[in-house]
Amino acid sequence: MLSNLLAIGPELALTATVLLVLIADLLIGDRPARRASLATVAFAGLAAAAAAFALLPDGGPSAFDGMVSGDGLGRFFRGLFLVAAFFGVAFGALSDEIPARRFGEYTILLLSTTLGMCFLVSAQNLLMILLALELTSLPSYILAGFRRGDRRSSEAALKYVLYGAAASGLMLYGFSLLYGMAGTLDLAKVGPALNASAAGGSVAIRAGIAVAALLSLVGFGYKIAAVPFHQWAPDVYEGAPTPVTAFLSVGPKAAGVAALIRFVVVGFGASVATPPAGGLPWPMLLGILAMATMTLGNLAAIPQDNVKRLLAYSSIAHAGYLLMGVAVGTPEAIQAIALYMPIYLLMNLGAFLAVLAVRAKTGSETIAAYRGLGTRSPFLAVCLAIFLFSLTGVPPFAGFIGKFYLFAAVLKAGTPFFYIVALVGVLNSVVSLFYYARLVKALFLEASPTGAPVVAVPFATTFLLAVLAIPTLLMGIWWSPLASLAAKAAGIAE
Amino acid sequence: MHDVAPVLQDFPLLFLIPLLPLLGAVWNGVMGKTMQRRFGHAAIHLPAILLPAGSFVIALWSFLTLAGAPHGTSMINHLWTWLPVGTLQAEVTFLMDRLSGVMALVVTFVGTLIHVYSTGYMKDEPAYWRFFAYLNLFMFAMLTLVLGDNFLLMFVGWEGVGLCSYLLISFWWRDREKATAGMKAFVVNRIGDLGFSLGVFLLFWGLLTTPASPAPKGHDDPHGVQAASHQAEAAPLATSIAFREVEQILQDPIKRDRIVNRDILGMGMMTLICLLLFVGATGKSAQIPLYVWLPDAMAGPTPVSALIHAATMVTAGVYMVARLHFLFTLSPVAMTVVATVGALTALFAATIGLFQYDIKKVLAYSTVSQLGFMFVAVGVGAYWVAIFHLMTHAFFKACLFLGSGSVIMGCHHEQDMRKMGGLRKLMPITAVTYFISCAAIAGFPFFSGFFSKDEILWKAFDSGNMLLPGGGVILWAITAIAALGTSFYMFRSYYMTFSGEYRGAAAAHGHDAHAAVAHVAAHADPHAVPADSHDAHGHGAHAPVESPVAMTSVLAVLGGLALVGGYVGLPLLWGLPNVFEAWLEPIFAGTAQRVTSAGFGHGAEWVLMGFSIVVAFGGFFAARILYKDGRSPFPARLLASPSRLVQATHRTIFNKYYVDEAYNVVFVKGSLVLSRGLAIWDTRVIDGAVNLAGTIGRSFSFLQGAIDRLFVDGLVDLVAKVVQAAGDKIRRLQTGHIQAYVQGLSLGALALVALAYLLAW
Amino acid sequence: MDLTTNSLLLTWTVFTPFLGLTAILALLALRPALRLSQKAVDEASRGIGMIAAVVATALSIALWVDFDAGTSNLQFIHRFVWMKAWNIEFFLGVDGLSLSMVILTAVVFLVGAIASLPWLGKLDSHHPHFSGKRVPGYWILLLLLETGVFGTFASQDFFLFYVFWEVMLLPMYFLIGIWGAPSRKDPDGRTRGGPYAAIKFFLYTLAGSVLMLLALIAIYYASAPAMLADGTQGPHTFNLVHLTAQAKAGVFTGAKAILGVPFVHLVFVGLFLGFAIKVPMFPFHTWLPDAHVDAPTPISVILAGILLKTGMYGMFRFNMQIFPESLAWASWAIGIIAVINIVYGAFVCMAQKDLKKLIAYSSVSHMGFCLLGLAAMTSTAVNGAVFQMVGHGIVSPMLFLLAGVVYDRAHTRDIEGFGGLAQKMPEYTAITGFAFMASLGLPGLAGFVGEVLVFLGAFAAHDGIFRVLVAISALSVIITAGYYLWTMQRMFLGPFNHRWDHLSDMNWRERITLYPLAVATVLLGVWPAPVLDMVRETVNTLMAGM
Amino acid sequence: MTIGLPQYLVVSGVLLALGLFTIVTRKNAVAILMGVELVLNAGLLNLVAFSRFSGNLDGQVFALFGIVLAAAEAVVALAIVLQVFRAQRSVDASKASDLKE
Repeated sequence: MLSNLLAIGPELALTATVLLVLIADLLIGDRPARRASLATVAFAGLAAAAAAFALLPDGGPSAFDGMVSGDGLGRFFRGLFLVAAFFGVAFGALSDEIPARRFGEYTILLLSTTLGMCFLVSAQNLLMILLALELTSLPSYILAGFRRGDRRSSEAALKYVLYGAAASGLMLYGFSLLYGMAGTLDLAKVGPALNASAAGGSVAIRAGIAVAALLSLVGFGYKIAAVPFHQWAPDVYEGAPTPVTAFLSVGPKAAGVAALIRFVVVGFGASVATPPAGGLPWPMLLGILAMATMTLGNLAAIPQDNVKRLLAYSSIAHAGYLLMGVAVGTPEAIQAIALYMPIYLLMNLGAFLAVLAVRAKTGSETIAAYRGLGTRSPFLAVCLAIFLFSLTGVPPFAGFIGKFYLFAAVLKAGTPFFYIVALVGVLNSVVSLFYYARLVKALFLEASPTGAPVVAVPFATTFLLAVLAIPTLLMGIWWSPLASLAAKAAGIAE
Repeated sequence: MHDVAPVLQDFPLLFLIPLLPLLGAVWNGVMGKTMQRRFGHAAIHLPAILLPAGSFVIALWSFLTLAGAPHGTSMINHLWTWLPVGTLQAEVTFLMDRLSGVMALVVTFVGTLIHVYSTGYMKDEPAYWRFFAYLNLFMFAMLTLVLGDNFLLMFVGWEGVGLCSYLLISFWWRDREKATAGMKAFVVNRIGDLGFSLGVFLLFWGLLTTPASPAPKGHDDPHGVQAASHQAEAAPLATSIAFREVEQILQDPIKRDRIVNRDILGMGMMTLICLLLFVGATGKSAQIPLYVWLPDAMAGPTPVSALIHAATMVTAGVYMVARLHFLFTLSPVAMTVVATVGALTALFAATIGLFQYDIKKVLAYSTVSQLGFMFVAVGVGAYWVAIFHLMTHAFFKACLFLGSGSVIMGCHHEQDMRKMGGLRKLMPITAVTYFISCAAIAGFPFFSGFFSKDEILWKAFDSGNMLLPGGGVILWAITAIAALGTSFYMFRSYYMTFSGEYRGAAAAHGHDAHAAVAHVAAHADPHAVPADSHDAHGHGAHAPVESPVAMTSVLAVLGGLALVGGYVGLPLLWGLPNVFEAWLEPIFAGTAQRVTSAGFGHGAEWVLMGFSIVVAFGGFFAARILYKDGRSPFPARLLASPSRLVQATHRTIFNKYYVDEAYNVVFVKGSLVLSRGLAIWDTRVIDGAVNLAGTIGRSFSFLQGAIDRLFVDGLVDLVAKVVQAAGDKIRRLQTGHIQAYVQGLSLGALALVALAYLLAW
Repeated sequence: MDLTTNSLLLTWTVFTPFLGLTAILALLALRPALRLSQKAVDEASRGIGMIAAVVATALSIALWVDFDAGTSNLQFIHRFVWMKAWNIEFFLGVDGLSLSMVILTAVVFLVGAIASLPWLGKLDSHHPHFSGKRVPGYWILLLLLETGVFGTFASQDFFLFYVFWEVMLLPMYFLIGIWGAPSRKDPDGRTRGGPYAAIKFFLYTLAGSVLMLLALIAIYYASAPAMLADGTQGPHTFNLVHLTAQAKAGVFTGAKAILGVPFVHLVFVGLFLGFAIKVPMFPFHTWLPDAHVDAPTPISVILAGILLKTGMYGMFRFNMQIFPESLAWASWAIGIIAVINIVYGAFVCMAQKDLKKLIAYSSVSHMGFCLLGLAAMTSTAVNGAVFQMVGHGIVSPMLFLLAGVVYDRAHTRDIEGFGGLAQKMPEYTAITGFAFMASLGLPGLAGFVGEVLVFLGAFAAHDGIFRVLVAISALSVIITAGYYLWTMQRMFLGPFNHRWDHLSDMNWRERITLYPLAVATVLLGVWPAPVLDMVRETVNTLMAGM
Repeated sequence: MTIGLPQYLVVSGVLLALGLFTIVTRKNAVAILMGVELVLNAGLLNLVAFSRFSGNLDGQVFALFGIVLAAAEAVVALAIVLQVFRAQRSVDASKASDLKE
């Protein structure tokens, strides 16, 4: 029994932290240092969770007889989510959109979403996946609507909740069909069972499997915001407060990708190398989905004027690149995704932090507000430029290394279809230069409107910017530690 | 045929001959302005004259040592390897053999004299120092051309003289027309140089690769070892591009056949090479069709015309063909072409010369015509005669030009002969030297021109190399008519300038009487009255006076040489020793046996000599009757004659058969229109496909919002715009209505399922 | 050929500018502490920048002095394993071709640095000179660009080459964007100016380099196992020396075809397009005139002098060295496009009104010779092409500096607007005339040697078509003479246009940059042996690979 | 005829179709939520039916959890709808469209 508990150490610590923050929220009155103290409690909890995470036995057994697997992929992403949570809470403390009064609530909701994400990545059982998905989604609906008075925020929440509910409903229906056909809820057993029945079965059976698998795919698709399930993302990202958007664009999306990997690669054993599992050409299907997501994300981002909406479409595009890796499914591809995710976290959080800082000072999110920032606050501008060029995938920044690994994995797959996918991916990163450079142009190449205030960035933001920017630069040159970590994550199939 | 192996004797000072004028040019170029301001003209022209004189002394010294040396020797001075690439060993070596010895002497001697003359002619020119710097630079380039030992070094000199002629023609660059003349000269020369370089490339290609065996893939093997193809092929023919080595190779019959009978574009390779080289020669020596630049080159100061466009540069083409005699003699077709083009140019230029009123234009066309004679000589294989005529021509043509210079200076920069006259009394020395030179060029017996031109006529008449039988006689006939024309227009110019009374601005009273005549002629000839171009320093309206001693002494020297210059090459007919032919014989010995004669006896030679004397005097008397003292009314009546045929012929010949205008329209305007079209095409189609975007845009309905924006932008920007337009379209899907989203959700799910079916089955 | 590290001189040369860069950054960081005034910081960063440029040049001369021209294998090797997971090595080394480019880079950057110093003459206020704007940022980016270019020429590991290739992009984008001309609306309705040219340059080159990225990965996966610097054996390799050996052993020709096209040809085309955009080759050249017109003078100097050569260098180092058979397969196509480059470029020059655009198109025409030399594949032609790269690398900076001289004074580059400048600026006219003559290939100057060697080599090429191509491209000799002299005529000769009475002749800062280049042009024209000797061995080995 | 597995599947299919139909057509947010509930219940019905006919009880457990989830979801959704109502005085989902391109 003890080993089961130990296996979910970090999750327990997180739960304890949530409770602690709840109590602290009540105890700490309306003192000026309210935000700081609550934040410290949250950070302490996260530290404990990190410690528990370190204690996790390597290649640990799966807890609760197979429902939660302790394999490399799960461990890697759980570590990543702790980091994401740390930044989420920090951003919340810095942003003006989260009133001090309700900072406690914000932290609780955020941490519970992290909890859900941790379970989602290590769930090996259909029920467990659905539960974890709901645990991730529900708090984020509320987070999206956090600014009670603001129409746009509540509208975002409404859209998010309706879309999410519908998607998870369909997913539940899909899971039920899967259960019906495979007779078991355990993911590891579902795949082979379906393969067996698909191999012998008639067209009807194969059609049934297809419907079941694809309906369950809807849930994951919605979480990752892949085309055609992406339509909620731009509105929610724009409506939600910036720290929430930052967290949403990194946390849940990563969890969705990891879950999809587990569902498709582990569950169905589908990868370019193996024959189509359960009669479904997964690589081709996901490949087309990836191309659609990338292209739509990049194209739609070009005419944007609102920076948050632009970054929303950019994160859809990056979801497309990740989907490309999932489509290939080989161990290299999974390692590439595992490597890409932390780099993506750094870049994206960095960009959103900059947006947050500019919004705090100028109160606007349009590109015009960024004009001439290069002269007004050089450090912020340089960091934002580093994040943007890294998102484009230009060496010597970390983004290039992420993309390099991804394209290498796709090309290694070697089938003509994936050469085309790689080509589309490469052309997309050129198109992405359009809108990233448009922002950089505003930063450096355009003169600031007369009388624009010097954007004095508070020390905490500067520190966090440095914490995010330095690795983005360094990992462009020295990324082997991250590469070995990612290799362990891909160990599941090695 | 004795295989004369060239004996090379090292003469270390050879490189000084071109180097000294270069030093002069650099010194005057850099320091000239300050030196002139502080120390006046002497500080400029002293170094400018002494240095070429120095190189003349060295040239003379090496010429004499050459004379003393055994038969086939030549002086050589190797400096450094210029292009050590693969099999190409282009060395920087100066070589003075008997041929280039003569040329070097002529260039340095006449050059130095003209420098002396210029001190007088240019004395009140503010940019005095710049003129002498350019003159010295020209001497350097010409001497490099003459003393160059291989094709590439000769080409350096070849384009160097082109550059200097550009600089000197547009010396008075403030006047736009003179600057354009300079540009025209350089571009036309470049066209000739293009032909020359293509010929050189073809020759190297012929020498480097072996036609028979397929040369290994794009690989001229540096170590001379050919891929082992079935026939045992000798090593690639040449390792160096020096003239003597190429000549050495072409003497070996096997190698020669391999090149000669390989045909490209339907003609023998050697013929093609020679024709291309001849194109270079026509460019530089102003033969048809590339002669147009020489008459315009008269825009330059007169000493320039004398030095460059009479004595030295224009003869470079003749020297080149003579130097490459071992190539030309291999292809009778090329020789015929050279001879016929020469003859035609001689006649063509002579006819134009008849009606020119500008004294320098007359001399320019006479130069073109005389060069035609030289090319006839070279064409028929009489190389030594061509060089002999080149030398004598250098003397009397330089004297004529300098004479015309002093006349122009005397008549306050007036170049129109109708405004001159009666200068014999006012400028005696100029008149006498002018007359001697006219006699020499016309071919009066015992004058230098007689010996060289008569020899050309005889060699042309007696030549057996021409393709069509009896070709020599036709050549002789054309050149004879040209000779008649030459003596007529030369003496016409003499009498219009020196006889009768002075019709210039100074003779105010007699002015209006002739104005009528001048006026009538003026409108017919648009070039009649050249604008009084450079700074017309106000001359008092006093009568023309003889030029200063610096100029007249040079005229005297050149006049004397024009008189005695011919005695070097007395005809064998008279049993007298022909020093010149003997001197050049070893150079052309290698190919002598390929030059055949038509077998006419001495009798024919005597008859021809007599005929050419008759021609010379005929032209003299005709000009004397028509133009002496402006008495005879015939020229005026001819101009005003009613018959339209006469008027038409006069106008066409007067306007140089409208060749200039034709070239202008076809080539100059043509290339400008093409370039403007391409430039617009570049910014529009490649960078901005206006029409292309329009048509594509209209066909795609969903792009219709972007058509107007696309209409202006470029193909590349089109790609950018298409991407942005697509972005706009996709963006509109985001309607903000939740129903739409959920519809998208369910549609998406269904689409996925359909896709799965599609892919799996 | 052993590839162990034998000298750090090359690494020092490559990273000296980077050290200068960090020095300026440190200066900026310490500025509040040391309470330095803006003017002091500007002066200091200019000083550091100049020192870095001078030291880099000195080091490159040292490289040249003890470079052994006899052998063609790499020298000054500095190699260690950078990324074990992907067998990527930090591998710097130079042979004849790379060394000539490294030295040219050092020289051109020194000239560029001097030209970036503040303008000595009287400065009219309403046209603020670019050298006064955001000085520390300018010098940081300039030095970063120099390190990128050095690295591109010196790296012998494909991945390292790609990283340096892209590092060149970023500084160039900002240098053209921020310090270039302000953005304006052209009469034909399109917005042009610094930012437009910068993003166009960035997009063109990025599109090319992503194709190179795919080719790079394809080559890596198709390569056979090879030894790493630390003695271990890697399954694949980026090491250029090993890749070349494997190519000779037929590893790539055996590789699986992609989308039905033979592997070797497709990868060749991918790489070739990436490099062709930089050369620039005919259809992809439209970014060059825009970039030149709107870039400040020293940046045009560096762009024309060096960046165009990185494209050609890439073609020699990768396309010719690793895929000689595909080069033979594509030689016809490259030859024809080269001729289009030459003749089309020359004709378009004829109609240009803007002096800098004219020089830009003439660069397109002159780089066409290098392409022709590459396509002809004879040792003379290739030697000529490499020499043309060096020669053009000396002459075109001169031309752009001269365009800068007149722009700094008259603030316009419209050729028609001038007239009779010779009267007002005689020295400027003389040196411009010299530069024009050098550029149109007057024998005895640098331009001629490259041209004649390419023509000779191409004429003797194995393929008959090249004789026709040379005959056509020789036409450019006339057209080039035509447009240069016509420009000379319209700007300098003829009656003086009194609108330009206030123009002063050249000042000392301009002389320091122009006269050394003029001397170099004459030296290269009269005595090209040192450059040709340095390069000959490398070209022979390249040719031996045919 | 006895009620077998196919009959249950048909009913859940109908339920699913109805749910989707309501989600897609109704404008009122609460109505959409009802549609979502229908879809969820269809899934649960399926689960129970499969578990009944396939012998093991996993399906039943899943269904129980499903019910709890549906409830939680409804609570959150209604809270948000309330907030939207307070913000724009109406529950009409189609009016909530400020956030668009």
